[in-house]
Amino acid sequence: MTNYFGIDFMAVILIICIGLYTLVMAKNLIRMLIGFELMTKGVTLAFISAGNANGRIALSQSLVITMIVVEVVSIATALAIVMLIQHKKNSLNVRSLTNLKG
Amino acid sequence: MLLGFVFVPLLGAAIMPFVRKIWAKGSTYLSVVVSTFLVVTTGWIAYHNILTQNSLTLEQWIFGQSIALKVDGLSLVILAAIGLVSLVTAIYSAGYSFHPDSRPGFNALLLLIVTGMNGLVMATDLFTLYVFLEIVSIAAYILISYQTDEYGLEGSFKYMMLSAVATTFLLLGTALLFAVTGSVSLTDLAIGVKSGNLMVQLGFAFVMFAFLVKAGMIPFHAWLPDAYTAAPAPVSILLAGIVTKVGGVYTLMRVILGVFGFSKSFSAMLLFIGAVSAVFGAFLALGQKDFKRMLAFSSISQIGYIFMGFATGSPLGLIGATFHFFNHAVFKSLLFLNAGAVEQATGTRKFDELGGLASRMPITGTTSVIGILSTAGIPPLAGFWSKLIIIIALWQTGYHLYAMIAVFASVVSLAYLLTLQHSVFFGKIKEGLEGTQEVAPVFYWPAVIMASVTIACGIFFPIIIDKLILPVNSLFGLLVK
Amino acid sequence: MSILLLLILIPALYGILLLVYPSKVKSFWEVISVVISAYLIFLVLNIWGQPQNVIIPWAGFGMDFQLRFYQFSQFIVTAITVFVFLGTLYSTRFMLDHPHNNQFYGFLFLTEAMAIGAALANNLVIMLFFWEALLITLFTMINLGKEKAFKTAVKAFVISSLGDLCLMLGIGITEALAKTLVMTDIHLETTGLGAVAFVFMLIGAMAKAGAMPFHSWIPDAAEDAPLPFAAILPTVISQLLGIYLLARIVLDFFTLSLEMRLLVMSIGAITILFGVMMALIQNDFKRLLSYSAISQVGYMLLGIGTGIPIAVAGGLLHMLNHAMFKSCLFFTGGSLEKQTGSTDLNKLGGLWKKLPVTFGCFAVAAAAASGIPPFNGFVSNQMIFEGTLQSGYRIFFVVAILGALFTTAVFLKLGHATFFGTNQPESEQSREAHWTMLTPPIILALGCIFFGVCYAFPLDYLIKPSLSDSLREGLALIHFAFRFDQLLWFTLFTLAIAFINHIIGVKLDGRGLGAVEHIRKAPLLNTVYDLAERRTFDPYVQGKVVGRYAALGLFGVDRGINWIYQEFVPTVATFVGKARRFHNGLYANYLSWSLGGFVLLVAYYIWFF
Amino acid sequence: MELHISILVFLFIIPAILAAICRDLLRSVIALLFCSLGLTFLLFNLNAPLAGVFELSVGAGLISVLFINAISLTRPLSAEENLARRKDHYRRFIGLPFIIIIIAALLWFNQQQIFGNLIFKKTAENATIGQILWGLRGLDLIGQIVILLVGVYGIVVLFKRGRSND
Repeated sequence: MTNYFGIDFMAVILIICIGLYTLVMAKNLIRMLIGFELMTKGVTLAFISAGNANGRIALSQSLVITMIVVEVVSIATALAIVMLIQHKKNSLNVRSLTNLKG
Repeated sequence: MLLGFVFVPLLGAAIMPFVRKIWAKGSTYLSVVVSTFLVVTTGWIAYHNILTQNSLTLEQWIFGQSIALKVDGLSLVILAAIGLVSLVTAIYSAGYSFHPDSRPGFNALLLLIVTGMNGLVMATDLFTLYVFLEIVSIAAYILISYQTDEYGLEGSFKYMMLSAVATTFLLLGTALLFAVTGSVSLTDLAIGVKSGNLMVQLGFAFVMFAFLVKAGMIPFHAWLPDAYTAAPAPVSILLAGIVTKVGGVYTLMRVILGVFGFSKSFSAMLLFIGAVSAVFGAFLALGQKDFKRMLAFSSISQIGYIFMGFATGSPLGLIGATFHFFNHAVFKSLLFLNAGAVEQATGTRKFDELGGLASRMPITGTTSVIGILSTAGIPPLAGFWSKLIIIIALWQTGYHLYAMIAVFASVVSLAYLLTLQHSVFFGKIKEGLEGTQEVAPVFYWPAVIMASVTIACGIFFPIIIDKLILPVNSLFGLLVK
Repeated sequence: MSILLLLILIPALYGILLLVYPSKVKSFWEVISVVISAYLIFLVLNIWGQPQNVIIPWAGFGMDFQLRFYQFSQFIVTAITVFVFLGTLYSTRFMLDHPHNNQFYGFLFLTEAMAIGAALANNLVIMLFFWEALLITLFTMINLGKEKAFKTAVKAFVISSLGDLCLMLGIGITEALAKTLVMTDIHLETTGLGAVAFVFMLIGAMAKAGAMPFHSWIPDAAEDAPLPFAAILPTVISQLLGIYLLARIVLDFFTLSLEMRLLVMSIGAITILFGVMMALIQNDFKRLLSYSAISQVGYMLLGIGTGIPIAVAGGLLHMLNHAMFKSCLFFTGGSLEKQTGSTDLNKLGGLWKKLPVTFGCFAVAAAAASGIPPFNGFVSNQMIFEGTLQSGYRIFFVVAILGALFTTAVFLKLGHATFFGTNQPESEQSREAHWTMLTPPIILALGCIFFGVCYAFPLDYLIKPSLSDSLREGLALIHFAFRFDQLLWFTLFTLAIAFINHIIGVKLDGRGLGAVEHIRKAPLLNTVYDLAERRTFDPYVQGKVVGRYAALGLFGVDRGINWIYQEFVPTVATFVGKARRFHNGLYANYLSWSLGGFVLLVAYYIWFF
Repeated sequence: MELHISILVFLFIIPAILAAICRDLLRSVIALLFCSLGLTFLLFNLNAPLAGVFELSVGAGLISVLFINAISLTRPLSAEENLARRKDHYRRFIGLPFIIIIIAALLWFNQQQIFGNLIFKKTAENATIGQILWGLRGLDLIGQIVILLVGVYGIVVLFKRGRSND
């Protein structure tokens, strides 16, 4: 079994960079959530390639399953909150979320 | 026994919809009963273990090795704080003007967040820590936006998105450590990380970052004032009192004590961050015009203290940090209770519109004085002792400059807290507030409870140190590095 | 639970209960109070003569919660409980109309708890804790009095806290020297630092007992505070504790050098003379009594300071006797105040027919105070005289005798002005007091007689067991009795002079009140008196004057601090206000901070790697 | 083999970049779906079939549905707003591909220094996922139950309140 950890991990770093870039630059709240989702996918890959590298693939799979469930709930909650923001402010622009400051 | 800490609140939350059908008001009583149970059980464990054996460490496996729970001195102190703060929150929320339909939901989420925190405190495994941290965080997002007003949603969203980055990095760090050591349980990790290669360093940095964001240290703090300010009053009590502290401070302590140990570079870094937070948090608080927002910045400053004490790595420092953790949970929730009461009575939190409330709201005024004095570290209240221990620990371990910075930050704290007291409670009563009356008993009794806990901890501090905080010391046996 | 803990906890908890009681208390609670204070006496008597210790680990570093019940502390504790009982009984009537009498009772019981704690403590820190707590109750209780009471309370607080501060310092030094805080283990010499520690602790004890120059709050407090307070706190409980501590310091903790003995004795002598001279010219019943109390403290200091068995025993006996007759006198004063509405001697007169029982008690107590046989004051006075003679310093004997002379004169004047002479219009309508207000003075007056006639009883059962072995042996040799020796004749002669002096005075002035005017107007003395009336000798007043100059000196410093508040803080706040703008609410901004911090964090760790 | 996995990685990264850059949210979500598919293939390739299936059904399926649902429920933009935002959007995201390429190049050329001397603690594992999940990670399962409860209660409550406010 070849060790793919290096190349996989490079992919992880890249995708997390994409996610962070999106979070910083995006104006639309939903796009920010997409960025967050991208980062989660990167982490999934990191876990599995780590499990593949050290031979504990079963453990890493069980961790990933739990993680996916948790992330689904958090993304669902986040979407709910985003939709409520849209409902209240009639806008999805993150730049308009500046009521709290100082 | 320990499983009860997770299952009792979980069951309470699960039966909440049925309780609501049978008895409309039952939900509040249920959460009060459950959190009282938690306080009593914690007290019983502490008492029992002190009587029977000198160590406080309790471990429990259920279903073979399936569920592993562990409680030691540090966790026990935190468990006590969780129970206490959730109890006062439950009582306070009984009077808070929720929409009648959403009250059971609030109580269910309160119990679930308590479940999450209890599980977090007893977890023996980095990944389980993550799972429960997420439970706590998601419940917190929902609770902050509970009134679905603009502010709540905004604060909740900012908190959520910054936390999302933090959790991502927590998972990434966990994955790295897992890759190197082949396990995620804290004991195995502790053995595995001794090799100390680049991956371990990176993993450590990632995990640290995650917890520093969760704890709200400068410069990772920006979500904290927004979330605290925007949350409904009962939620901000819970949030400021315990949630973010368990999520960031306790987890960091646990990981350092359990896995990484203290190294020179780590101590220097955490001391620096702690000192920056303590000083700048205090200065930022000085310029605030909003009751809750000032308290939020004060919270940042106080956590800076906890981290400074912890970073010394000496037993005394750890004792101070743990004690200050507990005290902070008590006096900060007390102050947020008062903020909630003031907002309830006057409808505003702006300093410009408040003034002279002490004559109209004597109980709130008195308890706030106690909270403020304890926060500022005035003897003989509890806050004084813990700050003193931290400063002594800093001095003893040779960080003289940091000890002086801590004293300086304490002076600034006193300045902003006196400003707060002066502009809200003392002085002449502001126009339009003449008709203000003391809030209902359900709002001030929690404050009275917390104030008496503060006083009692201050007066009986030797006993508490001896019986409750000193067992933390036994943790140091586990420290190798 | 140990009875010793109960002794502290019961009054403390009951006191707190009364304090949180929302309104003034009625007869039910008063009865409960009396019963509880009586129960406490019963508790002490229950374990009488059974020495016991309580040790509860507390703060570490040698600061354990240690109580020790033994011969000396048992007799102090008993005295405290008895006097509090009498005070409570007396207050049931006296304080009935006071709007905050729940606070009065509450603080009274707290005082009792703290006083018992201080007397039982076997650890200096624990004792200090109770001692400081007494300071608080002192302040609050004085504060319950008349309008001027707040000023007096502040004065009392400042003076006592100065003393306590010294005590604290002394305890600190003692701990450093003796390496322990357990009172039974401390044995030091008064050389070098030991002398400093001794002097500081001495100051602490004297400030509590009210000796010169820490006396000046007592007369004011007696005038302004509620009378039962004056009757049992400064003159009885504080004095018992102060002298108890003094005796412990002088006899147990330190082995005194001659200089230190002379110091204690000199302070005692000065206090005697000053107190009684001031008492001589007072025109207020309560002020007069409190000055007299100050002078009596001098006797105790003098007696204990000599270190001669008979004088030490006399000093301790005098402490007990003085507590009895002085609180009896205060109680009669209280009855007068309640019945006639005044304690100003100008407005009293010829009352013996109207208040016969009160007069009887007064007469007994005053006779005891003057040292007239066969009352108790006589016995202890005689013992102290004997001791001063044996010490070899005749000057102290002279002072003591002079003190006795003037004391007699004072009480003759007081009795004459109050109960004899012409009726004043203000006190025409007065009647005998309520029985609850008569019982305590009657009990005390009977006690005065009993202790005077059967003087062997207190000596054998209370005083002798309290003393260390060497002193007790010294005492065993002296079989005290009414020996018709020079000393007795001398005393009687002195008393006679006092009577003659009184008669001359009355002849000269025409009224009882003016019986000592000729002394007041004596050539040299009148200047001293004028100065004293202008409060030249009051360290508090002088301290305030000095303070004013010091304040001028500190003005510059004050400006500096003011500058910090007026200029510096707003500048900082403006600066912070600028910093607040960084929190502009933009999420991207916040995330960039965090990521910047993250990059630094990772860079730091890779750097260290 | 090296080439094979590189292609899979590209299949993972390129949709991710697209998901960030696409101006239309719907297209972004579809790109996300493709990213998820790429991840699934990667997982299969790494001997993690169960995680792959889970990712495919939940990560690709459920989350995409949730996103599409949310997008359709929010208000679509008008034509002018669309035009105004287009330029702004591309101006902000034009840097992303370049940054990614630079980071990728940096990582690629320093591969040896970063990943070259990694030592993994190889552990032989003979338990199945089921055994591990039920036998060792029971607390995680409890956590899952709790978090699902939190999600259910939270979303129900939030939406009930959100509606009743009108």
